[in-house]
Parts: sequence; C-alpha cells; structure tokens
Amino acid sequence: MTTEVKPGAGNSKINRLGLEKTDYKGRPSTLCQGCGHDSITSQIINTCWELSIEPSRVIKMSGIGCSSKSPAYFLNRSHGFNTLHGRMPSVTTGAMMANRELLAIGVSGDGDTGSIGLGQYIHLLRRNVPMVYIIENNGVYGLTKGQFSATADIGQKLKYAGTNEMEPIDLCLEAIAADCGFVARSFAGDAKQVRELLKAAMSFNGTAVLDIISPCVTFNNHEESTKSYPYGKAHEEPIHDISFIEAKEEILVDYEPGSVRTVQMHDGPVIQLRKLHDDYDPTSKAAALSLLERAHADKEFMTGLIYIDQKRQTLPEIHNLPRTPLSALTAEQLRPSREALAKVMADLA
Amino acid sequence: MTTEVKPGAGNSKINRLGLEKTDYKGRPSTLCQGCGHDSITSQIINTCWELSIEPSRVIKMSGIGCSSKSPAYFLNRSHGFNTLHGRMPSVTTGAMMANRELLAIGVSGDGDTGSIGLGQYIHLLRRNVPMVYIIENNGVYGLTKGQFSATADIGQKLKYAGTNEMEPIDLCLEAIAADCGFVARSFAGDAKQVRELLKAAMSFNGTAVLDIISPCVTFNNHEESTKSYPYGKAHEEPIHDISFIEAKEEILVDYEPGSVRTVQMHDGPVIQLRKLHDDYDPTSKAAALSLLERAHADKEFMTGLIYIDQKRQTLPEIHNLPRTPLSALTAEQLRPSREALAKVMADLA
Amino acid sequence: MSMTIEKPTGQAESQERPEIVNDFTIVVATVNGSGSQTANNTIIRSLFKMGIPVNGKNIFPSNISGLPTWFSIRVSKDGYIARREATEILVAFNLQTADADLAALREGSVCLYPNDLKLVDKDNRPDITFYPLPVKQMVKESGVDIKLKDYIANMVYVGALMELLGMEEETVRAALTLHFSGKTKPVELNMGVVTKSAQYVRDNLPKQDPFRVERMDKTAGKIMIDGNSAGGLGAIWGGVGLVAWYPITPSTSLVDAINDYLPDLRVDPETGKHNYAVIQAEDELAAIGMVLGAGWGGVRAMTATSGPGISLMTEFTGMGYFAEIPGVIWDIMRMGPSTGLPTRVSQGDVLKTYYLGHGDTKNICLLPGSMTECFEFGWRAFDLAERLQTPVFVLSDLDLGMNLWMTDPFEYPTEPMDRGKVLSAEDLKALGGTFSRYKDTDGDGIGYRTLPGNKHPNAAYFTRGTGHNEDAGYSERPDDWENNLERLHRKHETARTIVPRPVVDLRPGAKIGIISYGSPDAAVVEARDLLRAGGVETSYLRLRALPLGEETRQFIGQHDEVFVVELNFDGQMRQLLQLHTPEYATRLLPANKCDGLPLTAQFISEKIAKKER
Amino acid sequence: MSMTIEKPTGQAESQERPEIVNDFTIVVATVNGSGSQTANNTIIRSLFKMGIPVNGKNIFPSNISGLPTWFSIRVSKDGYIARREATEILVAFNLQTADADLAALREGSVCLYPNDLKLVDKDNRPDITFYPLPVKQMVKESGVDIKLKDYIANMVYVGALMELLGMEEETVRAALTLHFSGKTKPVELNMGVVTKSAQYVRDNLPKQDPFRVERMDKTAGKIMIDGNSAGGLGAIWGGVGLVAWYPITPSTSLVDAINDYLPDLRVDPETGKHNYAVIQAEDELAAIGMVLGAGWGGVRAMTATSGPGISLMTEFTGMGYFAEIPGVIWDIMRMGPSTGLPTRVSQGDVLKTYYLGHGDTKNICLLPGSMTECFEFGWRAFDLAERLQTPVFVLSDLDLGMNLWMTDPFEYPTEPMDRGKVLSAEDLKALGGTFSRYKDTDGDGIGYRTLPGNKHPNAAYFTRGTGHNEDAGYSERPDDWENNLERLHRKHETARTIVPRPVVDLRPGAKIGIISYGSPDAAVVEARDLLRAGGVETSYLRLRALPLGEETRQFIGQHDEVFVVELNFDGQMRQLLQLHTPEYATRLLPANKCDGLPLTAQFISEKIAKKER
Ligand SMILES: Cc1ncc(C[n+]2csc(CCOP(=O)(O)OP(=O)(O)O)c2C)c(N)n1
Ligand SMILES: Cc1ncc(C[n+]2csc(CCOP(=O)(O)OP(=O)(O)O)c2C)c(N)n1
Ligand code: SF4
Ligand code: SF4
Ligand SMILES: [Mg+2]
Ligand SMILES: [Mg+2]
Repeated sequence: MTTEVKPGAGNSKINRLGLEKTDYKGRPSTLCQGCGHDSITSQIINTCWELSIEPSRVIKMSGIGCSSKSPAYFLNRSHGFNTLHGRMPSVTTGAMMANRELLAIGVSGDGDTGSIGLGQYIHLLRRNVPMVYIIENNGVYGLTKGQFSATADIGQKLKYAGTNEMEPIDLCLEAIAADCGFVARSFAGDAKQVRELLKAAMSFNGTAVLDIISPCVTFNNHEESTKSYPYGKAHEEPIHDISFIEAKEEILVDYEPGSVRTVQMHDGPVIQLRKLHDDYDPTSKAAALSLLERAHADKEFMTGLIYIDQKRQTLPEIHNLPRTPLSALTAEQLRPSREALAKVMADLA
Repeated sequence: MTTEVKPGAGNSKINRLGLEKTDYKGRPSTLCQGCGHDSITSQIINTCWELSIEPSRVIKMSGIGCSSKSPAYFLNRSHGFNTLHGRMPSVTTGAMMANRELLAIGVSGDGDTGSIGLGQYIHLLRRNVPMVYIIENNGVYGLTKGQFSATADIGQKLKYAGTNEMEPIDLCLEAIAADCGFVARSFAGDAKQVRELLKAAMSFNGTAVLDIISPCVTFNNHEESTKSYPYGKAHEEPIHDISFIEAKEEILVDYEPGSVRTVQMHDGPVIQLRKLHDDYDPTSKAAALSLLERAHADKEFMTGLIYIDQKRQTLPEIHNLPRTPLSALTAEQLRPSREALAKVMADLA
Repeated sequence: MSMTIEKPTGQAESQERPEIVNDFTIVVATVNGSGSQTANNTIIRSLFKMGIPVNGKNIFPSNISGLPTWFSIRVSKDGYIARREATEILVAFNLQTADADLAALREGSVCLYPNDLKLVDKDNRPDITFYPLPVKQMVKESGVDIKLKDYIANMVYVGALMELLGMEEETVRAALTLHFSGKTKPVELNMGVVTKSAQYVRDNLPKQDPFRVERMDKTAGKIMIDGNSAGGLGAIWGGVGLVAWYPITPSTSLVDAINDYLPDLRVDPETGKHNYAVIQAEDELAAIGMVLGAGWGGVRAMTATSGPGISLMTEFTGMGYFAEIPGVIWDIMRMGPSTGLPTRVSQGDVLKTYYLGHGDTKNICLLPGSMTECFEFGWRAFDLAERLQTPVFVLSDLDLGMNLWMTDPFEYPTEPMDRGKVLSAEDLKALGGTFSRYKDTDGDGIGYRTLPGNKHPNAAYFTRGTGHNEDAGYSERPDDWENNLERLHRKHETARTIVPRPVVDLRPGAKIGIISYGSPDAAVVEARDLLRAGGVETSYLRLRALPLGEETRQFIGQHDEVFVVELNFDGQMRQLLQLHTPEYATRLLPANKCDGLPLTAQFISEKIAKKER
Repeated sequence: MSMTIEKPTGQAESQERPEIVNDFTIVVATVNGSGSQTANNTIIRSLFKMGIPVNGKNIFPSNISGLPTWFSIRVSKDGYIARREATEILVAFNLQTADADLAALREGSVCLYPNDLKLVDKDNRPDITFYPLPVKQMVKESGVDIKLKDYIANMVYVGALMELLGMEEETVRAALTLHFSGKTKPVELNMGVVTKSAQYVRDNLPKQDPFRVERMDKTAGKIMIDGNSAGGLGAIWGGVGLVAWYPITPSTSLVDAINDYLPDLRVDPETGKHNYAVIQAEDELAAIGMVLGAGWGGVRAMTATSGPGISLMTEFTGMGYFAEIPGVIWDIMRMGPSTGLPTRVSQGDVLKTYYLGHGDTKNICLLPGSMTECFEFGWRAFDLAERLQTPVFVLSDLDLGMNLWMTDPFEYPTEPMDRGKVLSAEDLKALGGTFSRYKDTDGDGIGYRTLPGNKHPNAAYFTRGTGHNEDAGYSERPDDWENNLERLHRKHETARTIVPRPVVDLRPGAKIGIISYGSPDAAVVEARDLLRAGGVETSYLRLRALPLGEETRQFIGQHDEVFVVELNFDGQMRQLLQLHTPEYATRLLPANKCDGLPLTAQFISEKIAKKER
C-alpha cells in the first residue's frame, strides 16, 4: 500500500518533482510538545511530498487558534494566510475564485469552525469551494487556555472550565446536512489513516472536510476526555481500512472479493476501503446520517471516510469560470473597449 | 377537536382571561396583500386568544425582513423587539435569561435565519432557549426585493434573480442536527395545521422550531416555485393530522386504536397525531433524519410535527436559575454585603 | 409633501398670473408598489428629451407595497437639480396622504387628483387650481388585465400633465419606448391611456394655471442615469473580477447594474466563459472576507453595502488595512444609526469609515459628487486599492445612488490600469530571488507583494493580522511593531498625495468659504447663486477623498469663515477638517442637516445668510 | 530585556559601589508555559509583605508554551510602579534569549543563570556580577516528579534572590502559602528548593553586588490585585445578573474572576439557586446581543472583550445606542490594528469606541486608571448604563488588567444602585396609564421605559433600531427623526455632567499641562517628579470618562502647552480633546508611544523636557 510506496526514483529521498521532504517543511512549531496539531502537520508534509504536489500551487489558509497557527509550520514555499477568527471560509472562497488552479489546504479548530465560524463553514460547504478543510478538533479553545468549545461532550469536566452542560455540535453531521461531498473523521494518533484521508481529500474536486480529533495535551488530555490521546487510542473504531492509490501505481495487494470497496476519484486515483466488521457504504447519505446519529447516541468514536459524493459542481464551475485564473487575465480581457462604453452611453441618452 | 372548541364561557367572544380576540391584535399590517406572513400572523392571534395567554407574559422577537416586521401586527399588548438582521437568537437568549417566566414568540425569515443568522440559530438550539421560533420561509429576501435565500431550491428560476445554483439549506434538518427538541414544518396555506402546531409549540419547554413555508406573493409565487401558494396547495403532504388538546378539555372525538399517536406535553396538554398513510414516529431522531433526507432527495413537501424530544434541559434550568426572574431580584439579592467585601479584601492582603 | 413642514411663503401671488415656464416642481404622491416609478420616469425622460433640465427624487418608504411614497420632479430652466421644499404641482394619487399633501401646498399651486377621491380641505383652498381626473373610468375603458391596473392608472396623470404642461406627445412615446426597451405592445397600451387622458383634459378641464414647459436645448448630448448604475459601470471598466455582496438598500441596485451589464461586456466571446463572478454572500462579514481573499489572490474585488454592512465589516477592514490587501467597498450611505431609515439619504458614515477598525487605522475614502465621479471612482478605486494595497471605500449615498440624474456621458478611463507593486516570478528572478513583503524599498511606505501561484521558490510569504516584520515573519518585537506602524503612516501620507484632489472655486475677495462633498453639491451650487444675488460672495471647495490634503488647508486659511455643508447630525466631515487643520479649528462652522431628505439650496443659503447678518 | 533597545547610560559607575537598597529592577527571562508566574508572584508578594513598594509586569508572548517571556519586577522605596527601561538584576533562565538579554544589561548589573547555560558574551562583560546556579542538580536532588520539574527549577532563582537580596524567608513562605491557598505539601516542596538554593549561594557565591532589600512599612493595609479581578469584583458589587462573553486575551481573566467569586457571593443561601448566569457565547456578536436582550429585560448585563471583539460589536452597539438599551462592555485593550499583538498593551480603541457604530453615534466610555477605579467603575458602569439607557464601555488595558498592582482595599459602593427610569405597573397606574417611551419628559433627554412582563395593559412598547417617534411607533417622518437625534444629543450632554470627572492636580505657575488616562498614570506621576527635579513644573489632569467635560476645557485653557500622554499611534485622545476644545486645538501636543510595552517615566519626561529646551 501507499505507505510502502516511495515516490520518485526507487527509494531515493526525492519525489517526482525532485524535491526532498525538507522542501515541504515549515518554520519550527511553537505549539506545546506533543500537541496533536503537530502530528497532523507532519502528515500534511508527508502527503504533499509523497503526492509530489508543487508547493507554489498550494495556499495555506487558517483562522485563529493554536490549530490555525499550524500553516506556518508546513510548506514554507507556499503562500499562507492566517485570516480572522472563524473567517477562513470566506477568505478562501475569494482566493479560490481568484485562482481556481490552486490547491487550498485549510486548517481550522473546533472553536474557529464550530463556534464563531459555524455560519461561514456551512455556507462554504453549500458553495462547494474546492479546498481541503481540516478541523483540528480538541474540544477546547487552546489558545485562550482551555475553555470548552462547541464540540466538547456534554458532561465533560475540566479543572479550569468546570463541567460542560451543552450538547456537542457534530461538524461531520453539519457537513453532510450541508451536502458536502467529502466528509471524514479521524484521529491525530492514527497517522496512517490521517495521511490516506489527506491524500484522498487533496484529490477531491470540491470541499473535503476532515474532522480530526487532535488532543490538546495542555488543557484536555486526561483519560475521561473523549478528545484525549488515551481515549482515542482506546476507543477509535475505524469503519474501514482506507488506502489511497495514485493511478500511476499498480495496486500491490489485492483482497478476496467483497472485502473491499473502491471509490474511483474523478481524475484518476482510487480510494480502497477494506471492510473491517460490518460493510459500510460511504456513498449513501442515509447510511452516513444514521452512522453519525448512532455514534452520537452511543458515544462511539467512529473514524474513516464517512461520506463521499463526487457529483456536485464546485463554485468556480457553477460560475462558469475559465480555466485561466481570473488573476491571470490581461487588462484587455478585463477592461471593455471604448466602443462598448460609447454604446452603453448611447442607450442612456 | 380544538378547532371546534371555543374557550371562555360557551360560544362567547371572550376567552378565559375575559379578553376578546381584538385584545390580541396588532397594528395594521403593511405587508403586501396576500403575503403568507399575514396569514401566519392571524394564526398567532387566534392561538394566543384560544389558549388564553396573558399578553403581558409574551415578548415578540424578530430580526430584520418582511417576516420580521410581523410582530408589530399582533399582540399590541406585548413587548416587542425588532432586533438586527440575523440576531434574534442572541437577543432572545438574553431576554429569556432576564425573565424566564416570559413566553417568547420569535418570527424570523429564511434569509434572517438561514443566511446571516445561521450560526446564531444553531447555537440558540444548542442552548435550548425556551421560545417559539417561527421561520416564515419564502425562499427569497422579500424586503430587499426578491433575491434567492439559502432555502431556495436548486434550479429555481426567478425573473429578477435568475436561476438559483445552490443546494438549499433545510432548517429543520439543521435543527435536528443541533438536538432541537421540537421541529415542525408547515404551510401558511394550511391554517389549521399552523394553528395546532403553534399551540403545541407554545406549550413546549425549550426551543420549538416551526419552519413554515410562507409564500411571497410579490416575488416568488409562480407555480414552479416550491415556496408558492399553488405549489404548496398542490404538493403539501402532511405526515399526520395534528390536534392540540388542552388538558382542561376532554377529548371530543376518539379514533379506533392504532390510528392515533398521542404525545403528552410536560405541563398537561396532549398532542394528538392521527395517522394518514404510513405511521410516523416523531420521537425517533433516526426517523426524522431519514424523513427529511428522503423529502430532500425526492423533493417532497412533508409537513407536520417532524421531531419531538422533551428530555433536554432548557438554558435557565442548566444555569440553575430561580423561578423568580433575575429581573425581579432586589438590590439586597444583587449586591453582596460590606462584610463579604471586607473578607475578599482580607484574602488579598 | 406632507412629510416636510412647509411654511407659507408670506407674499401672496398677484391676481393676473404671469406664465411660469420650465421652472417649477411637481410632486407625485402615490402608494408604493403601485408602479408609479414607470410613470414618473416617463415624465422625467420626456422633459429631458425636450431639452429641459430636469431631476427626480424618490422619497419612498422601507416597505414593498402599500405605504406612501412621494416623487418630486424639478423642472429648472437654469439647470438647478437640487431638491426644493416648495411644490407647485401636486399629483394627489394617494388618499392616505392627499389631505396632508394638499395642506402642504404653497399658495397658487396646482392639484391633480382622481375624481373619486374626497379632498376634505378642497373648498378652503381657493388659491389652488384643481384638476379632477376620471381615473377609474379610464382604467376600465382601457380594458387592461387587473394585474396592470395600477400601472395604467398612473398613466392617467402622465397624460393629464402632458396636456396641461404642454409636453410633446412624441417625447412621451420615446420615453416609454426606452423604458420598455422597444417592446411596442406595452408602449402602445400605455400611450393609449396617456393620449385618452390628455384628450379628456383638453375637452373638460380648461387650463387655469400658469405652469408650462417649452422646448430648450439644454440637455443635448447628455444622458440620464442613477449613481449606482454609474458606479457599477465604473467598476466594470475598472476590470472588476469578483463582486461579493449581501443585499441591502440602497446599495442593491449597484450590484444589480453590474449583473445587468457584465454578461454583455465580460463574457469571453470565444469560450463563453465568464471572466468575472458575482457571489451573493450569506452576510457582509462573508462578503468582505471574499473580497479580501480575492484581492490577496490578485483579482480586483469589490462589495457594495450600506451602514449596517459597514459596521459588520469593521474587523475585516482592520485586517485588510494591517495585512495590506486591496479591495473596494462601496457604501451607499443611508440614514443611521442602526437600521435607521433604510430608504432615506445621509452622509453619516464618513468619520466612521475613515477610522473603521479597532486600533490605529485610517482608511482611504473616495467621495463622488456626481454621476461622472461615480463612474470614474468606480474604476479608479481599484487602481488606488492595488497601488496602496489597502481597502478603499467609495462613499456614495442614496440620493446619488438611486435617483435619476442628468449628466455628460462618461469618459473612457484616462489612465491604463495600475495593478500596483506585484512581483512576477521573472521579476523575482531578476531581483536575485530576494524580496521582503513589508519593506519600504521605495520610501513611499508601500512594499512589494507576490501572488499565490507564483512559481518562484522564494515567492511565498505568510499573510497575517498579527504583528510582523519586514519579511512577513511573526514578530512581537516592539521595534518591529513601531517600524511597521510608521511605514503604514508613510503610506497614508503617500495616499494623501494621490487620491482625487478637491474641486476648488475660489472667488476673489470672498471672505466666506463653503466645503462640501457628495450629493449636497447640487444644493451648494444653487445656494451660492442665491447668496450672490443677496450680495454674499462665497468660495467653494468640494472634497473628493480622504485623507485630506494641502489644498484644503490653504482654502480654509484663505477664508474668515468656512461652512461645512453635509448630511449628518454631528458634522462628521467638519470634525475631520478640524483635526486636519487644528490651527483653523474655530473657523470651521457647521451647516449640516440630518432629516433624511436631500439638502435644499434654501437651507444652506439661509444658514449662511443668517450667520452673516 | 533584549526586546527593548537599551542605550548604555553613558556615565560609568564609580568603583567603590555604594549599597542600593529597595530601588532597582529585576527582570526574569524564562520560557512561557514553564510556570515561572508562580516564582515571580512569590518574589513580588514577599517583597510586598516586607512592606516594600513593588510592581510586576509580565511581557509574555501570544502562545501557550515554549516562547520567551520576561517578567520585570520593580522594587521602589519611593513607591514608583511604572515600568523602567533599565534593569539591574537579570535572571537569565531562557537560553533562547540569554545572550541578547545580557547584551541589553546596563553597566554594573547582576546576572543569575543556570550554570549549564553558556553565555557567549560573558567574558566581555567584566562590569556584570555573574551568579551561576546549579539548577539541574538541585532539581534532581529535590526528587520531584518530572511534571513539576520546571516549576521547581524556577524556585532556584527565588532562593538565590532571597539570599542575595536579603528577602525574609518567612515572607517567602507566606507568599507561597497564599499562592497554594494554604496547602502545606506544595508549600514545603517549593520552600525546600528555595532554602536549598539560598544555602548553596551562601556557601558558594559570595555577594559582590550592591543591591539589597530592607523591610519598610509602605505596604501596610494595602492589597495586591490585578485590574481584571478588580473589575470583576466591581461588577459583582454592581449586581451583575448576566455575563455573556467570548474568550479573548486579555479580557478572559476578568470573566474568570467573576466565575471564581460569584458562587460564593451570589448563590441563594436557602435555595442554592444562582442569582446570576455566565454564558460563554459562540462569538462576540452573540455576546453583545445577549447583553442587550438582558438589559432590555431589566437585568444588569455585561460582556468583556478586546479589540477584535469591539469591532464585531459595532452593529449592536449602534442598536443599543439608538434603541436605548443599557449594557456594559469591558474592553481590555490590547495592541491593534487587527489581531495585532494579543498579549501587548495599548490604548488604541479610545477614539474608535467613542464613535463605535455607523451613523451619528457617541458612546459613554469609562477610563479606569487604578485598581480602585477598576472596582468602582465595575459597579458604577451599571448605574450609568441604566440611568442613561445606553451601552457603557469600560476601557481598561492589558497592563492594568493582567498585572499585579499594589492598592488600597476597595471601598464599598458609596451609592445605592441606580436602576434608572423604569416604570412599574403601579407607576403606570399612577400616571393614568399613559407613557411615551421616547418622550423627554424631564428635559434630560432620557425617556421612561417599562420591562417585559409588566402587567399594566398599556406597558408594552415596541423596540427597534429603525426610525421611531416618541411613542416608539415606526416613523420615517423627517421631523420625528430630527427630534429624536436632538433628544439623543441632549442625553449625551446629560451624560457629560454625570460621568466620573477628571482628577486634576493644578500646580501654581505651571505653564505645562499633562493630560493622560488609564495605565500610563503611574509613569506620569514619576515623570512629573523627574521633571520637577529638572526644574520643570507641570499640572496634571487624568481623564476618567468620555464624553469630555468642562473642567478639561478649563485645564487646557490654563496652560500654554498640554501634552497628551497615551499608548497609541495616532494620539486618539488628543484628537478627541482637539474636537472638544477647538479653540485650544494647537496647544495639545502629542506624547504618545505605541510599541506594546507599558509606558516609562523616562519617555514622558524626555518628551516634555526636549520640547521645553
Ligand atoms: C474575534 C475574536 N474573538 C476571540 C479571539 C480569541 N481567540 C483566539 S483563538 C480562540 C479559540 C481557538 O480555539 P480553536 O479554534 O478550537 O483552536 P485551538 O487553539 O483549540 O487549536 C479564541 C477565542 C480572537 N482571536 N478573535
Ligand atoms: C446587516 C444587514 N444586512 C442586510 C440588511 C438588508 N436586509 C433587510 S431584510 C433582508 C433579508 C430578509 O429576508 P428574509 O429574512 O427571508 O425575510 P423576508 O423579507 O423574505 O420575509 C436583508 C438582506 C440588513 N437590514 N441588515
Ligand atoms: S494549548 Fe493545546 S492546542 Fe494549543 S498548542 Fe498547546 S496543546 Fe496544542
Ligand atoms: S415582498 Fe413578499 S414577503 Fe415581503 S410583504 Fe410582500 S409578499 Fe410578503
Ligand atoms: Mg480547539
Ligand atoms: Mg424570506
């Protein structure tokens, strides 16, 4: 599987673009030792390197929070925009309309997306703005020192914040309700699944939501917390074993029939979902809804590709934009002629 | 059934409080002739009069829009607050915390709730602020002259606004995703259902959402529009025949067993749901989710009480507030003593 | 209008009434949603086509249908286009307000009304000439379908006025033809009623008033347009790429205009692809966010809004200012505070917008005062935004934006697009691959930027609203912070020198100066004539942008007293002028009004005359 | 600190070094998240308990752990508590910054550091007394669990300083006891290391520097507290009913304090019910919305935020102002524009908040300058908000709010609660059931309101942000609008007379005046002494609220030059003063600084002295 595959020539340390992994690194992280966000950061670096993504094609977007700081810690060679708290969606929408050829990797937090940013989040999904939307979900506001966020479980206790009395918001359920075409949940402690999901997300044409439980080791990492490492390690239930296969590679392992679902991505690659216990169909919205509703009711921590639907048009498609980025249009294409103005004026006389 | 019942003595024109219906009227409406909002307004008047609700107990809340103007057109004797666009939820939260004994009737629009107000809407539901939350849903922004709102159906065409390319947001689905305990959909053209649902909502302890399709006769009322009178009249599919029965009245009609579900409201009244075609259980979240998902997929216009769950605590309960409204506390209860201050100071020396 | 309190003009008119030609005001009182706009524009356009200077102002309610609305049409041989308080001809087609409207009429005026409407005070106003019109009957006779009833009813007063004032039938037809963009059926239908009505007046209502119109040549070569359409066209000729907006009166029609024109002007002829996008956002926070995202990405992006939207854009404005991202924000000012009066004019956002954003922010604001400036600033705003790498506000208002104005046709942009300091991959190569995003290389306070997608390995930088050094690296160093603010200050000083300069009319010997901006210009122009007639000579400076410049300081210095004419309560521009010229702070006198109506020349001249007496 | 650029103080100190007692500054450089706050507070509190005036300022990063942070402790026998730029004693416990911190040390200073830390420049600084400490070893010996390692390490410098400066062991123990609220185990654990470290110094590092402390009696009867706790307590004694907030540095600790104290102070003893609610909103728009909803409902409601939150509250502020709803908003000012420097102080929101909201709005702002005022304005803000029926802002800042200050204990509110003009059902009955919500019955511009739930049949009225008449009915009438704005203006004039007046120290014959507000007060006080020593006498007016009043005008009139001392770039208060007193606009000179650090007396005195030379 891909984890075995090294891109580029043989086992060399360069990828198809001739870039080393260090070319995908960012500045040194200033997050706490062991913060879940940092492990997601390294998976983003791995993924971009392994997929040989041209750094100049990427824009790194975020809101405000510890999680939203992460874009500074990967892909130094890509433009980055650390926007305002909860406003990554609108800014990214503008940026992707300006240049639809870019690959937007957005990193947000549960507070940034689930509290102040909930409205923009849902409307971004409605518009199906092409981007990878990563939620580094730790159930607290890390940067403001540990208040409960909207995804904290009801009844949860924290030394500083006390007991949380509110029902949690499920950002995957919200995504499905908003017709998002790629909805996944994962766990920062499950590096391989995170990486495979990232690869799939980066190959998806539309908004791809990854709600990744990413423990805050400083404020919310004790066993009882459903957002902690210990809890995640003990309770994570993958709904399938996911592998991303770039078209270019032949499939190395193959399984007995029926045990695997494959999802063909529109531009070549394939997602392979190996059945674990009961068979799950991520292309069925009804299945996805009931999975989440069950997980919520029984407090189960299900991870994997929950829902995929590649039919919806993206925002640039809806607006019938040319392939040439709007940002690359010439003055001639942008400013109508003197004649055109004369005609408009004549009609107003 | 209640429609037959006249409160107050016999057939008299006064209710149990000795008030006539005119005591529940508001200022003359300035909405367009035939606007769906006005018919909902008259059902609110009827309901409050029939339930003998003390006008001084009611606060009329709204955002901004034609719909949000309606509170001026009913219950002149109740305090009203026409807040900001999309901000009815937060203001109502504050008002109900100030005086939990009040009955908040909120009127919003699909733009007010589904566009600018979506975040506050969902967070209000999470908090379960006790109020009747009416969405007068016409698929357009009436007051700004007919742009598509977030609930307009994809592919819909309007002379002014062109074709809508966006998937609609289902405000009932959002409500259920946010664990709202009372979610109903109705049609302004179905006066009886609206009235019965209003009565049930006013007796519910928590946020009760009524998403009422309320045609905009000026900008969005042609047959093809799913938000029009003709469409509604032709396609409305009630999932049951609902009747609200105040405890005080004995049930007049009774049906053959199995054909009726009854929901006992926490403070006495009963909701009677008469089965129409297939039996529907509004207490099952799974059922509700799949109903809405099917309705969305098959573009069906299902109305009725979609989901009810009376278990959740309301915000004032969560905060362990006294029955006495905070607004009624005395200076002595509000300002701690000199001794208390002295003690705090001593600890800081 | 009953809504303005009109003091009777003392001197009663003499008995033998001399003709009054091309110099009076018509007020049409109707119910909104009744389609009177068509009728009123027809009157305006036909007078315009007769070569007579004319201007219309719509005083309408924040409501879709059923509430009173007044449309005042000023006919002025001298070319005055400001609102007047006096009315000579009332079309009383709204029974709700008819009596009040009548009461507000000055002596010797004229009143047209439907003959089934009872005017309580009619008999107590022998001074008024009344023309009752059989509206119901004519509508019936026209036999139109019920839906069009109201529209047709309005054509009755068009016909009556045509006859009574002597408007040319052909110009009326031409106006309708323009309105219905050539569709003969509706044109004929309406024309039918117009001529019938004219015929009826001719046969039954002998002319008894002195008011009439007469062909002139004062509109030759001119066009009629509203400021929002002008601004929309300006944006298109400015090469707008993304419009992200949220509907709000009175800015909506600006985006409507863009939507109307873009498909013809900016769809790629070969591919049929759209070289633009107009996105209806979920609110104003999202709209400005999209604008800044696109501006950062290298596209000319704009939004249009009004007061409440400006308030919601406060945080993003501060980020655009501090992270230095271009974007254009139109504020079609309506009456605030809060939701205020959505359909009434004001200039109440001037000070607020200049300082918009917490912390030390100062924003560029353009102040169009005419249709040509709405167009010019429409494109120029993008040049300034990209040159200065900052949000640029265009502060128009409801009067400019939503009313029809007579103007010279628009001039094609006099300058090529200025895309500002953007480094391509090649540029970077030439520079040896070194570049510091926030370094003041040129001493004008403006750094160089690169666009996402730039293939040069050193092109990337990190954009943020937090403290940063010259290389866009995160920094909390006090010196980095201070240096950055000082550079931003230098940039603001640069802006001061390149924003549109004021228009100055300096009168030799004038001791009194007037400073104004935006829609009140028309009233100021007329007021100065009134004052001159009264022996008071004034100089005039019309501001066209913030920050304020040196000319303005000099102008104030050259006069003993400077009246600041504006439409807000606190004299917001006066405050900005006092801060700009503390040495003259006490010379700056308020001449501001804030009642939701366009300013009148009378108000200004009285304000100044009173002070001078 | 390496973060401030420190110019060597020219004159080299003489060889024989006289003792310097109770008059120096210690800077502790550590890594944030390492728990040094405990150690630093221990030092401050023990000096405080020795009766020595002391003040601490935490210069920390916007980050949770791993970045440099500096804590400067000023010991001042004269009771000066402003920040100084000079440092005499450096605790260099952060290897990232040690060399830079050392470089920034003035001649003749002292440096404590872990003996395993290599100081590159050590040998080039013979002027410095170095004390290497065996931190690792002592931590090892203490045998504490790894989690506490960092905390314990910090106790090593506490012990060393105790020994070198002559701090009393008992006061250190007392400080730790207070910190751990009496739990002996942690106290003994930490004390163990402290004494060990002291012992080590005694045995191995002979004292070679002149700095020591000596018991005084200058802190008797005083307390130590931070402004956010003071403000939170003030709100509680103000009878706060609802707190709706959204976390943001540096305001979070204000709500934390409220959460800490409320359960003890405001839970009903009989029923155990909460006579209050603290709601964490989803954002600042919701927070202010809840505050206004509760204020409308008759509860004292507040929120606390900082710059970005203020920006997001713009629209609601305008509604609160125009619909006339009480509410209290604390802005603990941090450095903007935009996200700016979340952990650095500024006074950059003053002008912005006064004018917050589109259209013509002017908001009441209280400006606490001390711990006692943070407490007093905490309760008084509610009285003013309910009396004036409008949002009231309390503009504190990060320095006041998050640093520990020495202060007199707080005085119990001197006045009973003023709930403002609220009509009960009985009142209405007495009035014959007539009431006009927005009528200026008393001539002070303030109308009477009723609360929802009022049982009188005429009690209800309709609240809106749109135009309204005296009866709260919707109105677009120009006269209604103008009358309403004029009444709001009268109300603002009323506010002018009842907000806290400035504190004035008028010095006979002083030609120079100083105006300041908020946290810079400490620096101003010290600067005036420096100036006086240099022969320059100054008067001082400290503002405590907006709108500005008559005393301020007089004060400016009484001086030739008035320096406005504030922490922002544009001199925002100076601008407001210029607008308040145009006649003196040119007398008002800027003495502002904006680098994120608390102001120093040196800066002010030099600024003024330079101008005077
Ligand atoms: C408008 C605004 N309000 C509040 C803040 C303060 N703030 C910064 S980060 C944050 C929450 C971050 O939580 P989350 O998104 O979960 O990120 P995490 O730190 O947990 O990774 C808040 C409230 C802000 N920066 N801007
Ligand atoms: C902040 C803000 N933005 C925009 C507006 C303009 N506006 C008024 S009502 C409205 C939409 C109303 O639509 P909806 O809620 O569906 O109500 P309807 O008129 O359709 O009943 C808008 C955009 C506003 N008042 N405030
Ligand atoms: S506080 Fe929590 S979320 Fe923030 S960096 Fe530390 S561990 Fe990560
Ligand atoms: S515009 Fe539409 S929504 Fe508004 S009042 Fe008219 S019919 Fe109703
Ligand atoms: Mg988080
Ligand atoms: Mg609507």
